[in-house]
Amino acid sequence: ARPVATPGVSATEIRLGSSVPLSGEAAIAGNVARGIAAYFKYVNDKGGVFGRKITFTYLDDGYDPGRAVNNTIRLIQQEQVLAVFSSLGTSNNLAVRKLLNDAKVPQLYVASGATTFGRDYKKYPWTLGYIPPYSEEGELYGRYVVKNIKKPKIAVLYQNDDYGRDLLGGLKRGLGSKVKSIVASVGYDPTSADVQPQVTQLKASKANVLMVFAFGKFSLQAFNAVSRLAWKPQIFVNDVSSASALMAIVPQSAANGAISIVFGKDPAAPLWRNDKGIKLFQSILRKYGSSVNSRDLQDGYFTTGMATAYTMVDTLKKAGKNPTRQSVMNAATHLDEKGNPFVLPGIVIHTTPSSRFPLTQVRLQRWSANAWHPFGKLITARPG
Amino acid sequence: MALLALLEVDNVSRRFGGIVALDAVSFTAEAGEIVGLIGPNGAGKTTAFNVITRLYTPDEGDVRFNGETLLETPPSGIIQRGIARTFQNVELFRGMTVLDNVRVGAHARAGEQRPEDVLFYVNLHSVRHRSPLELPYATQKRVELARALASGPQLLLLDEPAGGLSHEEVEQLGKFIKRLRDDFELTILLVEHHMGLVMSVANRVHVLDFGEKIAEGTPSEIQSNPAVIEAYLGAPA
Amino acid sequence: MILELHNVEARYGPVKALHGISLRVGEGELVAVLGANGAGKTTTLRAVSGTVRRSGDVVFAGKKLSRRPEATARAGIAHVPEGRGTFSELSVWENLRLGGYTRRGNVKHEARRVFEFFPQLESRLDQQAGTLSGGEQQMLALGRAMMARPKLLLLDEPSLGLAPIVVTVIFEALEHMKGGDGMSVLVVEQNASLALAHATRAYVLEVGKVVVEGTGDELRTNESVRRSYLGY
Amino acid sequence: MRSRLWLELSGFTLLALAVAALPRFISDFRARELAIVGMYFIALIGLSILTGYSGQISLGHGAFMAIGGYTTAVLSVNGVYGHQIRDLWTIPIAGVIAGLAGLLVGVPALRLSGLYLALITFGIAVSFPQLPKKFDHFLGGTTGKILDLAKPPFGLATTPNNWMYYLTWGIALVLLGAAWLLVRGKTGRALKAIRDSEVAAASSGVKLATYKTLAFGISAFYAGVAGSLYAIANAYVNPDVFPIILSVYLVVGLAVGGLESLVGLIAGAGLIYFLQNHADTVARWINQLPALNLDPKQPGIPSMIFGVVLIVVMLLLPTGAGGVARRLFGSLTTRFYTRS
Amino acid sequence: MLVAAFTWAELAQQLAAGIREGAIYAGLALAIVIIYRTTRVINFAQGEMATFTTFIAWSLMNHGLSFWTAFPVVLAIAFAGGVAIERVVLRPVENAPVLTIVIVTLGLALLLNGLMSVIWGGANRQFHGPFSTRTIDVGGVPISVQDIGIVAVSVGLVVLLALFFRFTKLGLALRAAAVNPESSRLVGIRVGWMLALGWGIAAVLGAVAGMMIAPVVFLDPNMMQTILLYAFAAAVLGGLDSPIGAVVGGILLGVTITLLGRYVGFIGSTLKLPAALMLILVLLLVRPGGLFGRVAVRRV
Ligand SMILES: Nc1ncnc2c1ncn2[C@@H]1O[C@H](COP(=O)(O)OP(=O)(O)OP(=O)(O)O)[C@@H](O)[C@H]1O
Ligand SMILES: Nc1ncnc2c1ncn2[C@@H]1O[C@H](COP(=O)(O)OP(=O)(O)OP(=O)(O)O)[C@@H](O)[C@H]1O
Ligand SMILES: [Mg+2]
Ligand SMILES: [Mg+2]
Repeated sequence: ARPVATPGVSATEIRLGSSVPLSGEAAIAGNVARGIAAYFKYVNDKGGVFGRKITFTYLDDGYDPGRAVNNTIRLIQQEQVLAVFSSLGTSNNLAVRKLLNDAKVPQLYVASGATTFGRDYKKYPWTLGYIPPYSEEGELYGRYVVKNIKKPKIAVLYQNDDYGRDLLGGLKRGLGSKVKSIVASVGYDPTSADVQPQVTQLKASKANVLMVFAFGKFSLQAFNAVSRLAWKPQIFVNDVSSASALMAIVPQSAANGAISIVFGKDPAAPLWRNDKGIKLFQSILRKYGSSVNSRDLQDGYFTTGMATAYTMVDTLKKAGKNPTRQSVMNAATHLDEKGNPFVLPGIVIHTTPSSRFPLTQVRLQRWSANAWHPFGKLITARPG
Repeated sequence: MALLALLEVDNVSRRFGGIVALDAVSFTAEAGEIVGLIGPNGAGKTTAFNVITRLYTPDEGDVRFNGETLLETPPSGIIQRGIARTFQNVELFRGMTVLDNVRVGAHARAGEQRPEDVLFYVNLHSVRHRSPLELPYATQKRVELARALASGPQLLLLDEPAGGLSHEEVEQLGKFIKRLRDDFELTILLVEHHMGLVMSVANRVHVLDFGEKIAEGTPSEIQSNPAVIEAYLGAPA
Repeated sequence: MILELHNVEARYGPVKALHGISLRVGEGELVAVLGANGAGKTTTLRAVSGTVRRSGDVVFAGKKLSRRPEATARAGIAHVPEGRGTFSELSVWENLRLGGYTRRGNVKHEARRVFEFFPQLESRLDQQAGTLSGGEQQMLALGRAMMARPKLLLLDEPSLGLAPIVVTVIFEALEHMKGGDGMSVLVVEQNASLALAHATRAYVLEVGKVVVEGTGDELRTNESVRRSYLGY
Repeated sequence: MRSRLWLELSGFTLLALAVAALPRFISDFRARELAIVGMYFIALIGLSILTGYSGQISLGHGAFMAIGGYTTAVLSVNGVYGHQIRDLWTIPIAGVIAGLAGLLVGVPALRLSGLYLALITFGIAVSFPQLPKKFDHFLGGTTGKILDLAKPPFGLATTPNNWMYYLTWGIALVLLGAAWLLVRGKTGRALKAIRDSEVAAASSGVKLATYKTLAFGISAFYAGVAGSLYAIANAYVNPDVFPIILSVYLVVGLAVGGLESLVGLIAGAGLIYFLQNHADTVARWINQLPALNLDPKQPGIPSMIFGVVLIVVMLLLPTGAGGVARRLFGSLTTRFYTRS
Repeated sequence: MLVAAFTWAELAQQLAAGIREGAIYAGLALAIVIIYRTTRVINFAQGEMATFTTFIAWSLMNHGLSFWTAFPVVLAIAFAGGVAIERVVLRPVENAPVLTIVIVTLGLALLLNGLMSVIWGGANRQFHGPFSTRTIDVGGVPISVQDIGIVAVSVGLVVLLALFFRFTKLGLALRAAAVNPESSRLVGIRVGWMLALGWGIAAVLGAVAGMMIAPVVFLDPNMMQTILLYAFAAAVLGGLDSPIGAVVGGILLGVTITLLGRYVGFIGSTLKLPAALMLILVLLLVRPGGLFGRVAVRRV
């Protein structure tokens, strides 16, 4: 028996919760939570964490921050969760960061690459990100261009919000003194129907490098437009929009040679077809996933979910036999996880109290022959 | 003729595209008169009403009421000036009770008449909580009349009030209109195709044809006017 | 008999408007319906064309008549309703074309006949019907019904809003069509003297019931009819 | 109709009592949920005045809520000359500013009719979220503005959720009363007259421009108050907090509640909240049916459930909850002759 | 934002992009206009219906059918689907207030959207349209054959529709049923079927639009959501009941916002939507029925 009861922890159960979109335009990203749920069931089946089963409650917010706030309050007050875990979206997490920190509830492994979630821990000690921050990703591309492309003239297509601007800012930092080589940068608004006008404008700048810092269908349209305009720049495409399934359906004349970063295993990529991690992923999803179909087995959102869930289980184990919110937070800021089967081999998921970006190692990859081909060594995108 | 007419329609023209609905039409109505306005279909009678109540702006000419022009008054100000009307094709507020319809009539001139009293007067009190949609056509016309009376007007414009009434009912209506004029000290401008009614109540009649005024006179003069017979009445009834 | 009503009742929601009406119209006959304000005349016509909920038998040309208005129209009944029912957003010519909707082939011939009676319409073919004057719209409604060349014409106060000279024309036209085409007419009309002068037979309604019936002449000499509807 | 008046007054009193007593019987989080329902209710009252009474369809009321929400956020975060204003006092200001915006929209609306107006207001709902993105220095862009969590004032010993509940429903009852006084009197009649026949209304002396714009202004005021409360309850605003679909949901609430029924709107407000947040509950109900097994966690299923419920509700209550109530109790039946 | 300098070649290219974008809006706007013209309803499910039929086409082509074999099959399915939706879902509320009907279409949109996610998943799909993606060089400006095809189809459709409504009895009956169902029944028009037919035709138009658009914006359940907004705008701009207006309005809108977004720095991509709204509002204040629409005059 514990002296003081911790919310979300009982003799048999640990409660975690999340707010994700299951409806609306971003519904597909909700699969992250489904991947997590399947993984926790698998862990529970194997005995749970110190004998406790993980109960994972994820609620639909339709990608609306207002609803995310409401869900989060429901998770704390009604579902009595130990921690809020892997809620999705930058705004949705920003919206609840203050209230979670005020209530001293861990906001763990936020599913967003916004730099602030790892950087501003002094103000928000209960918050932690997960994936490499967008700004660092941009910086990597900048550094790569400086090193490998002679006389670069860079054009940037970016989503005109925090997300796109984070990437653009990082790129500028990575270019350092060569920042002048950006000859054109054009933002698009997510309410646009098609980004061809923006790409047209970028092409007119006579650039030889194109950064696609877009999201979902807009990056597809960007490749499409490049092909229609008969333009041949070296393309860099940011991680979030570079899933194999997407790259495979754009005009290959534009896609071939494109460069991106990678840290997770893409279940749709032939490279991992016989990988143990991916096989594990698929067997877990088949057995424990609810209403999954063959399509889902190829869906990277599920793998991302499982990767995060794997780290979460690690965290809970580290938090001790009688976890408290404080001990969970402590564990989360002292991670040193090797061998997460759902991320690239060799990646170490690492945090310290003053370095709160768990996943910062990535590789570069190039698209050709209908698949991504990683190249080079693991590189680190740790800020500062 | 009296020196000052209550209503003066002065040389008014109004065109719609190629159609000349009113062509330099002038006529007057004096206080206390019942004036008939008749003419073939499409002659411009309703248009004249619409010009007087400012729903249409005339292309030329002027309309004066109590000696002052009406053209500077917006449609919603007309009732303030003392002019109320009914509509040829019934324009009631379908989503409101009969009583509320009449109350709206008193909107701009509250206190002139009590809506309930008006409903008693026109014998509609028993249906005051019904929807006008459920009432027979002629009763609906009576609701319109009540709505117009609720503002306590000086001048009342009636557009075909006898529609849907049987012979006997038309006779009653004629008496009613005269009583109305006396009880409320009204001046009435009456558009009607029911000649029996016009002849029995009107002091004077103006005849329009194709937007032009073709005759004016007492009912009996008009009835025997060959131009009116030719254009409007047909073979003497 | 082209039309027979046996004990027809009709209701608006909970309100019963017809309490068992029986009437008939013979082939080539013009039958008039008289009655005070609210007696149920309009409802009787609606019951025939199916625009009000009815019960009881309606037999048309020997067959039970459908209760759906589009089917009655297709069976050969044209109804000029109270309030005219013109397509106010469409042009005059489109209104007339729609009148001939159930007819195959060219309707030019019918249109010419309509213009003969109502020359005013011909000069307004492109005008939006809703901007016509009240009487012109009434002419359009009649013209539209004529376009269908119906076997039975239901007229609800055809003279409403029409100049006296036009009213005479209409009844002449009805006389003409009835003779030439063998069309039958059931007409509700407040101008009783005119209606009875042309009617072969007539009915008088009071609160949803037939109270008097007879030939035109019989009714013209009926004391109470004279007092209420004829005024002499 | 004295009896009607008594009926309405006692109904109002009952409602007020119910509102006051309810928190004793429900969990703290339910109180928060009901508070949000109350916010939708306030916005719906406003929409009802505009659409139900004056007959102007607005598919853009979410934008007025957003104006209210942003007003509160700016006043309480940026403050005025650096003086932050307590959230409570921003509520009336938010209402007034939204109301002014409503008047502004009301003027061009005078020239638009029917579905054209509906689509233009829809355009406002679509366009509005772009403004905070454009003027991000002032309005926070997509990052949004983070407010302080609502706290009971004057050291009242109650939970934040209960406080939001009483605050919202207190305001809702006051505004309901005000709306009721408005629509049952001269103004309400004038608005309905305009809705039913503009020509006859004008000829009866009703100033169309004045009343129609006024309806827009009042209606936007209500939406602004609702938006302000919503911002306070969430302690956050950004463009996505007031999505396009919010405007559409409000119209849904109005249709479900019944165009002319102020109290029926509570049902509409409840439905909007319930459908957005309790798809899993509905799925559980649906799964009671044989041969059905919906997984509310599968992307797409919540939308399907929402869609189906909307359709079914509209098929069952084509004139809304208020319409049904009126058919059961009311004397005024407006039916067209080809119907029923 | 770093902006490239002005060149005539780019202007030409932007113009072409604008016209193509406008033609895309026009395709869906046409369907909206047809529903409005034949049922007096604004159909919020129009985008979802179009996407749904495009997914059907995608499935058929995935099973090995060529575009041109799948095309007529899809149109037939779309037509049947449109008719069925009207009969099953809208029929019961035929006489309800407009708002009720609009909400039913909204419910339908949500339902179809969810259904698509469940059946086909939320991921983007490649859709091979009928036109080559090759670009041809028009005076130094590369223009894709696909773009030319899209514009041609929009224009072709509107000509067909204009002829249909102007010269056929059925076209007239469709409009009549919408504006005055009671009187339509009295002249023998089967109003119920006319409404269903209207939905059928609109569904077919939506299907064509979907199959034209999908190759450009990639197929996913939300493909039409943004486009629907612009299509509404295009329809209002051109006049809600004018097919020609839909196409002219669409292209005008596409060109205007492309050029405004490109050359007016203050507007950029963020204020495109508000700018379009302002444009339309100003136009409506001058012409309350849109460019080609007619406002019904109601006189007393
Ligand atoms: N808004 C309008 N647009 C086009 N034409 C119009 C308009 N208003 C009236 N007209 C035309 O002006 C003429 C006069 O119409 P008005 O309604 O004044 O006739 P009226 O004398 O009242 O006829 P009726 O006895 O048939 O009611 C008609 O030919 C009508 O078509
Ligand atoms: N839409 C309706 N809803 C409810 N009741 C109605 C409706 N239409 C008519 N009634 C009622 O049915 C009865 C008969 O009306 P009907 O219209 O048939 O009379 P009518 O003889 O044609 O009268 P009028 O001479 O005024 O046209 C009346 O009591 C009327 O109140
Ligand atoms: Mg007239
Ligand atoms: Mg009648």
